[in-house]
Amino acid sequence: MAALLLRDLKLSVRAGGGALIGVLFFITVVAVIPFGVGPDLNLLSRIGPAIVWIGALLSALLGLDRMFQTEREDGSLDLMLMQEHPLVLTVLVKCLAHWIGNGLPLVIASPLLGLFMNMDEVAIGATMLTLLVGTPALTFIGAVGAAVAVTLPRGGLLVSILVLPLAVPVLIFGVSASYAAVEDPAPFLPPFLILVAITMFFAVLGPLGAALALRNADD
Amino acid sequence: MSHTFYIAMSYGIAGLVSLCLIGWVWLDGRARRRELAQLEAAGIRRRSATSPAPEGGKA
Amino acid sequence: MRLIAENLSARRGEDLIFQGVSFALSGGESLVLTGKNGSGKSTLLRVVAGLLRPESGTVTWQADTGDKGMRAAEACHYLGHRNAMKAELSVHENLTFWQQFFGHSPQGKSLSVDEAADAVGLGDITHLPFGYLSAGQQRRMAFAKLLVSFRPVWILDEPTAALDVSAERVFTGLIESHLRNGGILIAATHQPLGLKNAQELKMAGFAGIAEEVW
Amino acid sequence: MSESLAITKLSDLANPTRFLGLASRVLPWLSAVTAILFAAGLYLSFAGEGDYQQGLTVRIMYVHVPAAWLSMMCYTVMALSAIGTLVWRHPLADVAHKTAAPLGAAFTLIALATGSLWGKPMWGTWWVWDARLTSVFVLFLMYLGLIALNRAMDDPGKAARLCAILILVGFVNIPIIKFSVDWWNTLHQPASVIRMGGSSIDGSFLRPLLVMALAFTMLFFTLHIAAMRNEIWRRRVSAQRRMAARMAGDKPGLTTEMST
Repeated sequence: MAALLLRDLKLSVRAGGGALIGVLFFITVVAVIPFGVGPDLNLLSRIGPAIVWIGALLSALLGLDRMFQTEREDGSLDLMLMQEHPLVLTVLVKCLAHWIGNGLPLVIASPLLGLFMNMDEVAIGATMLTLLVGTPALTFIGAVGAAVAVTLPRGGLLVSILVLPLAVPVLIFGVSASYAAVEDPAPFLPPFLILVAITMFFAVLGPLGAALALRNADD
Repeated sequence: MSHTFYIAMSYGIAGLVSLCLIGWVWLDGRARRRELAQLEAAGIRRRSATSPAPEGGKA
Repeated sequence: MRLIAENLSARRGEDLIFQGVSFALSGGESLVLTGKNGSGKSTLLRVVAGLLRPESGTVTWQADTGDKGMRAAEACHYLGHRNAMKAELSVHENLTFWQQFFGHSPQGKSLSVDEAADAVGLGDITHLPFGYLSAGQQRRMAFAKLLVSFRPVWILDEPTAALDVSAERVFTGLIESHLRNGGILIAATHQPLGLKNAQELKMAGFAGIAEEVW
Repeated sequence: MSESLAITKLSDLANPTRFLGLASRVLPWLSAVTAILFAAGLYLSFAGEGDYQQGLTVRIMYVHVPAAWLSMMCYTVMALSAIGTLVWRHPLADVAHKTAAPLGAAFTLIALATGSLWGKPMWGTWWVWDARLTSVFVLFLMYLGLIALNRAMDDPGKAARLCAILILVGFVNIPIIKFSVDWWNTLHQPASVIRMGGSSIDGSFLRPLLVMALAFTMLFFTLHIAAMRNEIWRRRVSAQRRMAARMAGDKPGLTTEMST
């Protein structure tokens, strides 16, 4: 298992394709918003966390369909299906590797974009924390979409359509937690803890669904 | 406030969508029966259909 | 140890590709599948490798160590048309990954990465990224993957396709040594592998629509 | 409901031919019952007088609430069929949840349209982000996703199994989505939203509502069984076409000899 994680990390660093595109897309999406909304600073700071979160959600969805596609194209997916390691564990490790390769760069890039949206330090900190906890949930639930779309010729777009409704709760609690940190009436902890709970739940549901889908997807 | 407009609109939309559904199902059924008839005419029957009298789903 | 398949039938899409296939292989025996393209050779191999759920019938593995409950697939190596290697990683990294991922089974002898590379005649270029190798060299490296971690059963899907004569001779040598020390082989191939007492199974291909599902 | 009866006696419905026979017999009766129920429902809903507070618009509720219930029920039927596909690998279950998806999407569309039409006189805007309406909208997206996935794959058997997995994953997520939308709604919306329908209705409104709900349910089952029958025919046609192609392939090329 550790070998799989190390190999995937080496791959994502060396191939570098997926991770870079995800972060670039994230930066362009968020940087483009002020052109539309206008440079009015306090408006930007009010919608800042929401825009950063929506940008992170979209770029996380973007990189999802490559998760199992490369494995299937070069045939190593077949070998992984055959081993005595439980497939759910293999999928969990792949999700982790995919998150480190795609999700973490988003979290690291979010403070920079927080400055773009004129957010103060507390807001940037809160958004970063909620992203750190929320993006794994997107990867886990996205794994089900990726596994289902692995046999489709152009499955990429379909994955985001399938996964978006399931990712709505993550977005809702992520944004409300980061707002709660800024405005004092709403407490920060409840939405944040619910977000953590959702991530945990998806950490179980995602790999289970994805493993079942991979078992059934062989042609 | 002319409520009747909104009531008419909502029943209209509900009726329209239901009629579209009923129409789609009905036309789809007719098209499939026509295809089955064509295949029947071309002499391609289901293996079990060849022995007993060839049955077709009559609606 | 014995690999037993009883009354296997499998379906590709909606059509039944083969029915009632049974065979039993014990140590040192081999089964060669012949037949034209699309006759179900690959499908049967994937069913034995546990990648495809058969329509009916079972594949059971009786290890002489008697540990029950081991899926047949766990005792098999599967070499398909694709090489299952990452082009960006070097050959050495690829092979060490597969060695760790397969884990070493207690029975037979697993070669180290360099020994396996030497066995296929490409010992000196293991540091090169896999993408730089030619098709023949990549195929040899894929074959070396079978040597780095011992598995009693080898399932090969046209191993010698698009290979030159020297590579073929290397492969048949390795296969024979595998059979000599008690391994089992199931191969689908067009050219004869020149194996002596190999059972042969002619695949006829399409065996009728899945009985009246629709 | 006849649909759950059909699912419980799974074994004898095993082969689609018997289902076709059953469907052909049941469909005329079902459509007749649906027509009668709709006539009664429409008469009842227009005979009653308007609500003292909402005026005549309460009549929109007679369409909106049943459609919303139905979109939920349709997803439950699809989840049941999905279990049938994955656990018992029943070919009829594949057909059931593939044909139910468009119906569910259509009824959810009715629920959304009538909901926004009800919102206009009440709150002055076409679309109000009310908790219930929003979760029905997310459900609508899930239906569209499932239809897109089902149409994107050519091998019906594999498509059905993958769709079944997605249906079940979605089904598990519905309570989470419902909870998160309610939370999000109370966060941004003042709690003064008038409760849309629900059990706090007195008798005079309940009767037409129930009759309309029953009418919609019967409509759903009639359409579902008819759509399943069409799907079985479609698969039978494609199976026979494949057989025809194969039979043509095996015969020796007579025409070539004549031409040389």
